[in-house]
Amino acid sequence: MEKPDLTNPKNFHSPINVSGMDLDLLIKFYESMSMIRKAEDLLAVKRRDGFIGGPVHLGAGQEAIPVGVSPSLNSSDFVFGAHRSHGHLLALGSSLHKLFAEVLGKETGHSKGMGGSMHLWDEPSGFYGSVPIMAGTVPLAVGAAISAKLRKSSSIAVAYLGDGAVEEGIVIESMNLAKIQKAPILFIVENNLFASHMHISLRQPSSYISRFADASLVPSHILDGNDVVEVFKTARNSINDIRSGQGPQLIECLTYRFYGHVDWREDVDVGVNRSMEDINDWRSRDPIKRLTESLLEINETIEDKLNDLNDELNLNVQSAWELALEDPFPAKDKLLEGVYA
Amino acid sequence: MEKPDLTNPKNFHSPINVSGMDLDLLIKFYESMSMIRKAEDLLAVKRRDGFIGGPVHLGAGQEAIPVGVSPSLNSSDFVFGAHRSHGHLLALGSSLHKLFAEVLGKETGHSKGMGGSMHLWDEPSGFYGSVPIMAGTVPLAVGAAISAKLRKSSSIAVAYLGDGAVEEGIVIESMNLAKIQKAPILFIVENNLFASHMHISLRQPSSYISRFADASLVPSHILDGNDVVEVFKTARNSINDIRSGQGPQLIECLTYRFYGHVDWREDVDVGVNRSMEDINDWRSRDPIKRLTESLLEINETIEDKLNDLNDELNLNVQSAWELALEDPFPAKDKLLEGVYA
Amino acid sequence: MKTDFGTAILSGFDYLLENYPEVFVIGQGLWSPWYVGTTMTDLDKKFGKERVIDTPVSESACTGAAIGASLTGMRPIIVHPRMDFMLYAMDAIVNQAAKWSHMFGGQAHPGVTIRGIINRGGEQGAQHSQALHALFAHIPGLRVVMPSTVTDARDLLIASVLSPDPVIYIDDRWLYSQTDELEEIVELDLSKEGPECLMEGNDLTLVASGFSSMQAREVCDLVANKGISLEIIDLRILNPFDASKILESVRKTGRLLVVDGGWKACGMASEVISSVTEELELGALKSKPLRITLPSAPAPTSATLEREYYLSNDRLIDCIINLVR
Amino acid sequence: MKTDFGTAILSGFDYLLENYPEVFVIGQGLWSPWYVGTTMTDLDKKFGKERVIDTPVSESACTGAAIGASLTGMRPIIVHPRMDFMLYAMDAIVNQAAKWSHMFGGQAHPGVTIRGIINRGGEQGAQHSQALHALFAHIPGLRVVMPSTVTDARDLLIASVLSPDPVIYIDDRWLYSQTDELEEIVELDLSKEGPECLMEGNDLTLVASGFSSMQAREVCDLVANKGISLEIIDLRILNPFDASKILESVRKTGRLLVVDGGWKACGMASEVISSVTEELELGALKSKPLRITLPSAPAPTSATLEREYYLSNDRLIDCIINLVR
Ligand SMILES: Cc1ncc(C[n+]2csc(CCOP(=O)(O)OP(=O)(O)O)c2C)c(N)n1
Ligand SMILES: Cc1ncc(C[n+]2csc(CCOP(=O)(O)OP(=O)(O)O)c2C)c(N)n1
Ligand SMILES: [Mg+2]
Ligand SMILES: [Mg+2]
Repeated sequence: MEKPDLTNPKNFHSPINVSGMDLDLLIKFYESMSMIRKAEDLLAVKRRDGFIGGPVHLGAGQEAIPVGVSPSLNSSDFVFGAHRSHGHLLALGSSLHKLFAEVLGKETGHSKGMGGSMHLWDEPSGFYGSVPIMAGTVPLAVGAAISAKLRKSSSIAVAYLGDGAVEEGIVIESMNLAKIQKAPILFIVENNLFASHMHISLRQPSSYISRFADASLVPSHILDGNDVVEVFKTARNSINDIRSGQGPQLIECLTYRFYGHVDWREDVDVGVNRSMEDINDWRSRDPIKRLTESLLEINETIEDKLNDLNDELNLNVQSAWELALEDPFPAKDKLLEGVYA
Repeated sequence: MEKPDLTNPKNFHSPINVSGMDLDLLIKFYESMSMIRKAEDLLAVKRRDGFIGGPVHLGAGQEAIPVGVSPSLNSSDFVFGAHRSHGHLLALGSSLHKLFAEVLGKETGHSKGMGGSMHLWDEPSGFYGSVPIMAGTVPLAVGAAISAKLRKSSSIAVAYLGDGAVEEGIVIESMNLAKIQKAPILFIVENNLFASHMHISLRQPSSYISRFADASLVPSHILDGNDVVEVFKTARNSINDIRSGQGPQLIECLTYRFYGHVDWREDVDVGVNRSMEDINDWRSRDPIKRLTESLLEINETIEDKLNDLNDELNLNVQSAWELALEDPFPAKDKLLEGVYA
Repeated sequence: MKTDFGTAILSGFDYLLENYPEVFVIGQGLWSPWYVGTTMTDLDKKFGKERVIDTPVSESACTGAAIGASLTGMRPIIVHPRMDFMLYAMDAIVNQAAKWSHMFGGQAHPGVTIRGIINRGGEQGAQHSQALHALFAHIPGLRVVMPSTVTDARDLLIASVLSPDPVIYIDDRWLYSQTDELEEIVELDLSKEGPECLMEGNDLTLVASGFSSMQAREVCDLVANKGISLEIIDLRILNPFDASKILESVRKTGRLLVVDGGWKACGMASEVISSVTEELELGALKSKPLRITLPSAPAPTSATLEREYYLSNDRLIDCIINLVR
Repeated sequence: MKTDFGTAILSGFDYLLENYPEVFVIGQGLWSPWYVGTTMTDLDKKFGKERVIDTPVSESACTGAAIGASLTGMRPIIVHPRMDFMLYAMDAIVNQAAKWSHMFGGQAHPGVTIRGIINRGGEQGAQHSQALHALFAHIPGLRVVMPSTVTDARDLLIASVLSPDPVIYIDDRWLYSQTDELEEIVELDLSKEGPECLMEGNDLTLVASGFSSMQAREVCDLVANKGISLEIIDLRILNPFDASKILESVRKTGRLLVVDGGWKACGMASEVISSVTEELELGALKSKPLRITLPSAPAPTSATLEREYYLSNDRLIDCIINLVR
């Protein structure tokens, strides 16, 4: 292991290293992470209060990952997610209103109200779908990458997956296929140490999953997934390599989700208690908190700017929600429409 | 890599190291390997000549592996094979006549004529089944191992699989499950560099597959699969460890099959030519040839004994075949019998 | 005292683990009090985490492992908290479990029980709502069991696990809150079980299974009030399928309605109707046979569409009235 | 000049790869001249190993990859040299390909073609002989295509690949040596295709697909000699299934025989019979409908049992005679 143990919640509480980074970009990171956080915190409350009918898997605490990755992507890339993908989509600059509408099952949603929180699609942003079947999208992302290669385009594919999804054999098949095909794909593993109620130590003999990439000779990087700058730099380099035809890579981001596996509870995880001590330690590794501290270290006067930003985001989130609430549900004939093209 | 490149057919032509080995055991190895070789050479001819209706996947050239492994097993262990499993079964001391009968689809066969060459079963020898679906038996073997653990018996499971089967994701799932369960299982990968017509270099980024074991933290050993003594010693140690409760291990045996993928041709492999130069080089690594040379180095007078043994084996193989030929086919009501217990 | 369906399943597990040392359970969510409803609560605490094994997210290998353990004489139950996840385990189920007995001349006994839970509704959508029983009912070598009553929930689970054959035991979470008196446990021989008549009647034979059978029971009185006498046959065992009781019933009522919670094409309702019409004397039917199934579409998420997608008791009653009129 | 069925498939691939740069092929055995009969010979040499990709032994990921590529506008064909191997790829097929269009409100187009070859007989046994078309015909969202004639072998392949929907294209190796004149290629719209009448007759409607349709054609003259006039309907498209032509035919003949090379329970023959009897006027049948399918058992290996297992033309003729008498 190159670093102090990333899986230990006592480590990595300090501000992140932002030296040499453009301030505007850092503020963009802050804004994007905060927007996602506020959106998910709102979803938690609305789910608790019965406004949302279906399950929501919240990624609060993990925002640094998609926010760090997305600036190096563009809309002709192919990004695939899973059940916990609000952030993956929003970080691409996709519409928050459409996300809320989708979660509410409204016809104006990203998936026209046919998908809900776990099934998101936004081709214009380069988001090619998220589904709740573990690892279901991973080979699809490899296929998208093969297609980019065949078309000699500069597009790449990105597959977000969790430490649990990695246990599906299809993931190692996908890595091997990507490697042998030199497919332009970046696998991003959000290792939050849990698959629903099961800690990784109950499921795997090691808490780091990049050993699966090693097995497929896919170059990999293990990093602090709550450090948006580290994610950004590593992803940028990887994506450059991949775009230039060097084949697949994998980035393993150690992180933690503040909410439980599904819905709004924080300390109860599909019935398994996580200790409040752990949760609080992880809150000290909050990616937004740490970036904020770093920004204040550079320039104390930035606080006002951040406060303004927060006010604006609160308004935006609130109004997107209210808009979505008013939207219509899909017409009944949508039930049989769209089964075939 | 600990050794000179095992995948290079120019290496490892010399006699094997038998120092410190019991002569009787070496002769037993010789006998067992020769018996398997003769049985398979006969099957090749009989298949070519139309006596056998179904496909036969011959393991000639790979005999050292099961012959080296089996002495450390006993009949309460659970051994699982695949499509190329004649040797796996015979090395356990199982009946040759029943194997021939099965290949001919006779009611006296190991699987009562319901399985043929690719589906073998011999519970009394500890052989718990072979099937042609790639990796199909691998998780089953893990389950057998879990059952041994639950019963606190000293039985272990053995899963034979090929370098192609390893590409099925179910194999890495199985290794992880075995590891997390501390299941007493030995995975034996017969890496003969081919999966039907495809050389491993066309399918995987490295020619050694034990990197998958590394990913699952399953201790592994890479060795010359054409050196029966090395196989024997490594397997014995691994099996001792496994029996004493230390969890799964994997042995990767580099080897080569003299025949093509299926049936009797040697230089044509489901349509892909293997060069005669390669085949001849590999014949110089023939496990029987190399053991013979080692035996003669110890004691030149052993030649007569080996010749006698060969004569006897020829007779046995021939008579087992003739017996099987006379046996009856399964009765027609067997078609619907046995679907359920 | 009445017991609910979920607790009845739990008591089946309890009985099996208590009385049969060769029984063990493996699957996702077994160490969570919430994952599989109340059907397995605290089994791990009572019988130990060695015999009640929660697993990595590897349906394929875990199912295969259960099969392998069964070959060595164990009686494992592999639990899939949603049937949808079993699609990762199809090779193990269809190519392995279903085949091994026949393929090895009756010598191998993959006496595994594969429990698949139907868990739908609640805007969970297309990949988390499926009722795939017909896929398994198509495969010779598998026994497919779908309890609908509280007693069957427990006793057919026990019979499945004690059966030497591979069994797909399918329970629908929409049944869990239903309650009934539970009799003493009877160890049934699964190979002797088949469809059963839950309600005798004269006007229409209504065949159903699982949750659909419960719906049939629920509407029975309501249509009786309208002067229609339903004969309800609960399939219970979908494969191997025995149509004889249904045939007998249709000879009496002259009408056949099959309600199935799965899809129509090549589904269980198709099987019932074709099995009956192949055997039934020409002219014995007073009206055309009818299937009520899901629409031929994946499950939607939006609640408004879910209400259309799943059969309501009201719609069922309308269909019955139309058929008998 | 007559062309055989295998070569017709090859010419379909040739046409697609020649005319559509977005077409590529991926699967096991594509670089072997033997693996998939003569149906893909030298495609890799002609169009390059980039577009004709042989793969690791990873059915699950390779199928998923083909689906993913199709979402980005490609028209991939994933080839499984035996249908049996598709059981490893069921999640990709059933949970992904079949669902994505509906689940994303019609915006995602998994226009992938999944070619599964039925490769049975020759003592290959239970895991290398299956005809699993009914499993796929059960799933809304999949189109299931089974050509029986030489022209369909080619033109339905082309239509499958050009279809924006996920298509399971199933060809049976027992059809490969059949020959016929090949007309000019017509680009069919798969969504408009359905069952077709191959032979008009008055005494019995015989419905079949794939190899069974060929058997039907083979026995047609022989039973005609015995004074029986068969109407043969070749299913061609098993899902979504359109029963209208069959219904029309049965109205004329009054008799229905369905021959299917798969298993009976929840199979394609069940679907045909139930679809027809649901719609057919009461009293329109002169004899009970009948299914001829495989026995409810895995495929045996021993040649003596294989002869019993698979339907012979003689047995088919006997059944026809019995039914009409
Ligand atoms: C095939 C399949 N098996 C099981 C599940 C149930 N399930 C939902 S989320 C989850 C755990 C996911 O863990 P991980 O991949 O680490 O993602 P995280 O929830 O931590 O973001 C599981 C097992 C599923 N959705 N699909
Ligand atoms: C699921 C599945 N996919 C594909 C095949 C076709 N197939 C038969 S043997 C073989 C290659 C096997 O290679 P390996 O595992 O290395 O064993 P070897 O033949 O070299 O002994 C393949 C791909 C199969 N039998 N099962
Ligand atoms: Mg996780
Ligand atoms: Mg090999």
